[in-house]
Amino acid sequence: MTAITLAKGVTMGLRAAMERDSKVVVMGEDVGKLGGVFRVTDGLQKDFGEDRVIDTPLAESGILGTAVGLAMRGYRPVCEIQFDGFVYPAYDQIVSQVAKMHFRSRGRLPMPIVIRIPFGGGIGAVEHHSESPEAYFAHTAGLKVVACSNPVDSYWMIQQSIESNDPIVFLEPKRRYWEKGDLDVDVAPDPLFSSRLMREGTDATVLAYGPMVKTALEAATAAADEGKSVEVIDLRTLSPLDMAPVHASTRKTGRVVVVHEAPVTLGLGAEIAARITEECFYSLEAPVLRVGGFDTPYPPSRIEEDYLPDLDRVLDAVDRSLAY
Amino acid sequence: MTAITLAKGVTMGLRAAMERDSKVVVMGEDVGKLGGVFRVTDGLQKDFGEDRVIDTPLAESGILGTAVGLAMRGYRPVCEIQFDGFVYPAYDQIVSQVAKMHFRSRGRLPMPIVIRIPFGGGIGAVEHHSESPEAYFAHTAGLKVVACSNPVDSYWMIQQSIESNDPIVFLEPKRRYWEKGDLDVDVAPDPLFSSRLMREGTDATVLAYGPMVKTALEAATAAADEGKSVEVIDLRTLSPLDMAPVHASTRKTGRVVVVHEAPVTLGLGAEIAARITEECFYSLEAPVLRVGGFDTPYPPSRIEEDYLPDLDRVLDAVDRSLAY
Amino acid sequence: MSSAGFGSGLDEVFGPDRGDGPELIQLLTPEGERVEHPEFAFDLGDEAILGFYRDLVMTRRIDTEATALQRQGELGIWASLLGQEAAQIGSGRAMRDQDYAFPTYREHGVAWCRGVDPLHLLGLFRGVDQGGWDPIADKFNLYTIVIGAQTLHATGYAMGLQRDGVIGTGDPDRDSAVIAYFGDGATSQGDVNEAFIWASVFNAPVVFFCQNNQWAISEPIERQTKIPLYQRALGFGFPGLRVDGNDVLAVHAVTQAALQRAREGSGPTFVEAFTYRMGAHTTSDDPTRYRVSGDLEHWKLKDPIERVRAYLSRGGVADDSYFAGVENEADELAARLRKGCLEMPDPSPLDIFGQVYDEITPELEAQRDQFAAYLASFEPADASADEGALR
Amino acid sequence: MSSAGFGSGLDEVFGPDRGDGPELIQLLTPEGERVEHPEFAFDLGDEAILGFYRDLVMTRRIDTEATALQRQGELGIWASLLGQEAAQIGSGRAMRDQDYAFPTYREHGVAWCRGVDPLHLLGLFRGVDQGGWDPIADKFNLYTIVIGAQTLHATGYAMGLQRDGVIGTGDPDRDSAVIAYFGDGATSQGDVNEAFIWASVFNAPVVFFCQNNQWAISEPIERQTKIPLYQRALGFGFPGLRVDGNDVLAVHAVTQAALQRAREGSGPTFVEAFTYRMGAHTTSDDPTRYRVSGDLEHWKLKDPIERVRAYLSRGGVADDSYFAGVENEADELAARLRKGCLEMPDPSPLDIFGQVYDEITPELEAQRDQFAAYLASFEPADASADEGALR
Ligand SMILES: Cc1ncc(C[n+]2csc(CCOP(=O)(O)OP(=O)(O)O)c2C)c(N)n1
Ligand SMILES: Cc1ncc(C[n+]2csc(CCOP(=O)(O)OP(=O)(O)O)c2C)c(N)n1
Ligand SMILES: [Mg+2]
Ligand SMILES: [Mg+2]
Repeated sequence: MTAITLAKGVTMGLRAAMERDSKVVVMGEDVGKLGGVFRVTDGLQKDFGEDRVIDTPLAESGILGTAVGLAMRGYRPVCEIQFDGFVYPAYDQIVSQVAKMHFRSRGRLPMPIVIRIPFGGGIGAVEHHSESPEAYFAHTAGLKVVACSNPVDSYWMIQQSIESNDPIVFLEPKRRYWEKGDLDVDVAPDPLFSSRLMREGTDATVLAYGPMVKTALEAATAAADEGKSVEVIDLRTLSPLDMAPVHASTRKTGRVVVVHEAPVTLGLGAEIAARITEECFYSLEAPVLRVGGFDTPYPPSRIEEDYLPDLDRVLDAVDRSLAY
Repeated sequence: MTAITLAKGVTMGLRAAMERDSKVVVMGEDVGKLGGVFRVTDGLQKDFGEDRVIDTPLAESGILGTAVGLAMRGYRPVCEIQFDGFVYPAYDQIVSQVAKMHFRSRGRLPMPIVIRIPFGGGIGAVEHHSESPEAYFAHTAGLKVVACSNPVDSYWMIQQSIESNDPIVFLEPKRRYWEKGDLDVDVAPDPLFSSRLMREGTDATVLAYGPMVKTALEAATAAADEGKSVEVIDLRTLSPLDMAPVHASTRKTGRVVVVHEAPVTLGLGAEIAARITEECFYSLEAPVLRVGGFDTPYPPSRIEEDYLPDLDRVLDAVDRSLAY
Repeated sequence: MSSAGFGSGLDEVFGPDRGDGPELIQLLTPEGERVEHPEFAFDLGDEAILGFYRDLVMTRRIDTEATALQRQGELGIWASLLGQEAAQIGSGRAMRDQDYAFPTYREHGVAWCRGVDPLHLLGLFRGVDQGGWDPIADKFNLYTIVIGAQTLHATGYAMGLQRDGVIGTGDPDRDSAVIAYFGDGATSQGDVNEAFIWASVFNAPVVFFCQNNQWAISEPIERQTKIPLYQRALGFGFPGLRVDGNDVLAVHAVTQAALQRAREGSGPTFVEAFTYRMGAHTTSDDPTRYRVSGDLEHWKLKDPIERVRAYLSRGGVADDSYFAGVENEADELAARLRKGCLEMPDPSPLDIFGQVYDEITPELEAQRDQFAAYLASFEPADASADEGALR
Repeated sequence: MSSAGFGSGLDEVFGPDRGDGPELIQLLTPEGERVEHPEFAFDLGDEAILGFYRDLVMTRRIDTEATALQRQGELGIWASLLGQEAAQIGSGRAMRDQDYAFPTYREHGVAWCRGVDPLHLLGLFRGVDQGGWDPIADKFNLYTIVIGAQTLHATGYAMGLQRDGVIGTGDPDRDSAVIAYFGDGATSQGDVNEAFIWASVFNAPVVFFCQNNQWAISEPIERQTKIPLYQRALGFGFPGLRVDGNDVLAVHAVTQAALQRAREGSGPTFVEAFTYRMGAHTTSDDPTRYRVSGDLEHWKLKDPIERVRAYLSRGGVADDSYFAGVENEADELAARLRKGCLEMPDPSPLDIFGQVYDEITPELEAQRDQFAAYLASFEPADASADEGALR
């Protein structure tokens, strides 16, 4: 049992995966000596060498495009995108090549590629460093998308993602990189593509993932003080979605609030609301409410706390749901 | 009153816009002598010259990136993306530059850019020529997204889009390019950002846009034979969405089906279902049902008719909705 | 100040370029004469040339038959390689078994050299699948339609070869290289230039084989570059060469040297095969809208097959019976392809759900089952309606 | 076959490159001696050099003050230009009013030359906005953070100049050019190479000004190229030059010539300003993790300001009182910036809704009104809580 940060969890997970399988290679900008701008790959190049921890030229399309070729040759590339806002130059390679290769080849060319993206805001950064692009990938058939929210998950989920033979967009909540948690490597992890009940409740259900899980749990605690019993689920997997626990919770509480940092329009909340309504139509006491970023570009950091969903906006939504 | 095709409508609209404003430039691959692979820019280079109808090098990021610079210099670029599947190399320029420039500069750098994309399937094409990427753009704050479904709209909407000072993704349903309609230039057009009631009905509402509008209308006709009265709305604008007529129709019928070619998960149908449920919770007799492409890459063309929503699948959804 | 201050020799390389400059490497003239080149020599005998002739003829026949099938509505579209046979056979035959090729959508001749059944090519353009061959077994990747994307895949694969230790060992059966095919238009894509950077920086064993057929659909080469394309490589720090793309001997010699250089660990090479797209871009294209027939006449005289036939017959290496034999073989192949194409079964719409992932998702299983139940509720009549769609 | 077959002279350009090769254009040595160059001459007098000195000192002071403000938590981050002052002042002062500059996030010295109030730069890095100056009025675009994207914007803007007929008219107040700034790392991005292609094919009046400061965060130049960067341009058919980026006179002379060439309609030029990033990549970076101090010492001797000061004092062009005067001015500027930064008001969260589009959407109006009502339901206490977030 050791206390580690979420960032450290990814580092340890990467190390374990690289020790287990010599085909695992880490590639990206500044992942070598620097250990990445968030130090997530710290020490890996020293121990595994420049052939397995590759400082690449400064071009994201090149990173993903060469990762495709390495995967065809039997390697398992783990690509680091330095910040969420810099994944777009690689979008064509991700959407038209990585995502479609297995389908195009009818399984002959699997793409065991992990695309690590530190995502979300709240760190006082300049433009392009606080994006939440998950919906762009969850809408793309052929990709799988997961988001970790705590150190234990970051340690296990990165290893499970690397073991998967399908391409996975692995989202790391950068504002939570320094949050601590206790890791017991002897406790077996949940399956990668499963959501998790984090807190039981009876009045309303709050769904969140990545950085918003902590916010949702804080909101639930605050709600308890006001005598409201709020259930919280960490979705963990965004594509595929693990809806069974969500539907069960919905049937119990009848009221659901979905929270994410990404703009509300066509964010994950839209899909989740649509599915819940289809599945649990007669159980819903209120429409599924969505709390997310506004439909604007990410704002200057001095006002990002107004833009980002926080405890109060979650509680506000819970109250609006209860008012139905 | 002249009968024209949808493609011709765009051509005539482009020509009218270029005659009206010398700052309008058309740029893209093969838009010059060839007139584009769909002949939509046919004859424009001959009449407006190579400075205003620009055959560009083969690079989509370059097309959008230089369009940004031209816009900064006061031009109004109309960029043609040859096929939907080839817009992704330009994704970074579209999402991080075109969409954010007005916000970043707080209005000092407007981006009057139109991005024309022939989209959707049904033409028996090879891979990457039948994509429906609209959700990727509708989720992006700073862009506006419209889709025409008939020759009259294609003629007016392209002109209205070029007149807009905001960047607009202009979607052209390629499988409907050769559909004919009567254009009377003396009849004033509807506002660009408005949806339109195409057929009145009382039992259920079908929402569609682009290529699926025709399919929806055919389904409504077939339903009528079976004694079901189906209302059909052409959304026309995907971002912003014009929900007022949709909500009105929902309150009337209580049952809604959304149809598009794009994969269902996180497609436009998700957002529309979520909004309708929030707005018309107590009017809904059934959950909003979605008919779309499956969550797979676009299939080989020999089976695309199975993949694409057709009359039968729309009717099937209407029946399922009525069964609630 | 004088623009000489901007580096010497630029004026020479500027301006329209007819490709017959001194830099063009040629070993067999359009008239079928063998000629010498100071750097490159064709190191195989007439046996090999007889084989090349057969390859060229078979490839062209595949192309003609496919075009005919498309005209008859059996294929959705076809991308003809007419005029580019020598560039593809010469380079394809320069590969060793262990080398790996990354084609565009037009490399039917390379596919032939790799032993890919042409029926698979027809299947792709008919729309029954997206490439039925086994890219790993055939060491021939699936066709890539997004312009330029495959050049990065090729470079990444080459980086894999480096990590596998199959470069520069001196063992001819072990040392491997990659060849990436792309067109003149593709050189404008960011991906292709990024591939040049990766290959140069990592010294990757990859040959960038550009078939400059002078056109990107309707756009002439002037829309993509102001200087001869092979010179692009100099800006990235590796060698660039221009070879007569209609001369199968020169293409073979140059490509073999470039591949060997890669296998030895000396890094990437850019080979510009200077040729011409004799047909339309695809069967959907109409070149009369944008180019003059004069060019065509000029290039007809440089036909890649005629010069080999001229060489073989003049030297008495082959007689009419040989040529007739090849023709027969081509006829038989064409007949087999036509038959196979017409008999090709459509895929089952239910199969696609299982092809998206290595591990299917519960969501996709549900969609498949729902769709299966939905389909079951119809008459088979519906199936034939689908068929209609393609035509 | 000999690898000579792969084009001559490649070996010379290969291999690590210390940048003091013959190709480096220099007019003022690190010791402050004027030297001649066959192609380029500094055509202004000592008055101009006095001005440059002031520019260099003021720019460095802006940088030091900003770094201090960041350390004190007043800025979220800062990208220091320490060591690159000459590259930016020399090129910035070569521009005419009508020329337009496209900067990265580090061009504080160019901003100074364009008359942008440094307070606007602080505002961006403090997070109150994304660039408060007027890019059109100042002919200085907003900072671009996505590496390389601005090079295409610059090229497109240059194509606009061509269409506006303000190229090659011979009127010095009319003929215009564009200058695109980017770093050594940026040269690997597809966008930058596409910009080279566009500029070359359309002969666009743009100068590609690359500050090769040897580092892209932790990655040395060897990760981006195997040959000197200025040679990249040769692969695209336009001139490339390498200038001593720490020599303000040489940078001015070369940039002016390149800009003039563009204005005259002779097309693009690639200028590599060979310099060194003396500080961390940004205030968030820790260079001790990836580079040795030895290099720093080597480059300290080439300081861009010291050599100008040495020249001015040796030649008696300026005395201590002049230098002291500039120092005073710098101190006053620093004080004004500090005061202005601390007093900078935060934006109103409600403003952002109106800034997304020229024509706001009903959806955004609704979101704004709902959010306004929501905010109104709180104590002002909450506002200060938000402030806390940045620190
Ligand atoms: C990224 C992308 N943009 C556009 C297209 C459409 N397209 C298909 S082929 C082609 C021209 C390619 O020219 P070239 O690279 O010279 O190859 P060629 O067809 O001449 O063999 C274009 C523009 C595409 N397939 N991919
Ligand atoms: C597309 C993109 N990828 C990654 C980054 C993160 N990043 C910011 S600066 C930088 C290094 C840039 O190096 P260089 O071009 O040499 O400019 P310098 O910082 O040295 O001035 C990187 C990788 C980015 N801003 N944009
Ligand atoms: Mg071509
Ligand atoms: Mg640098």
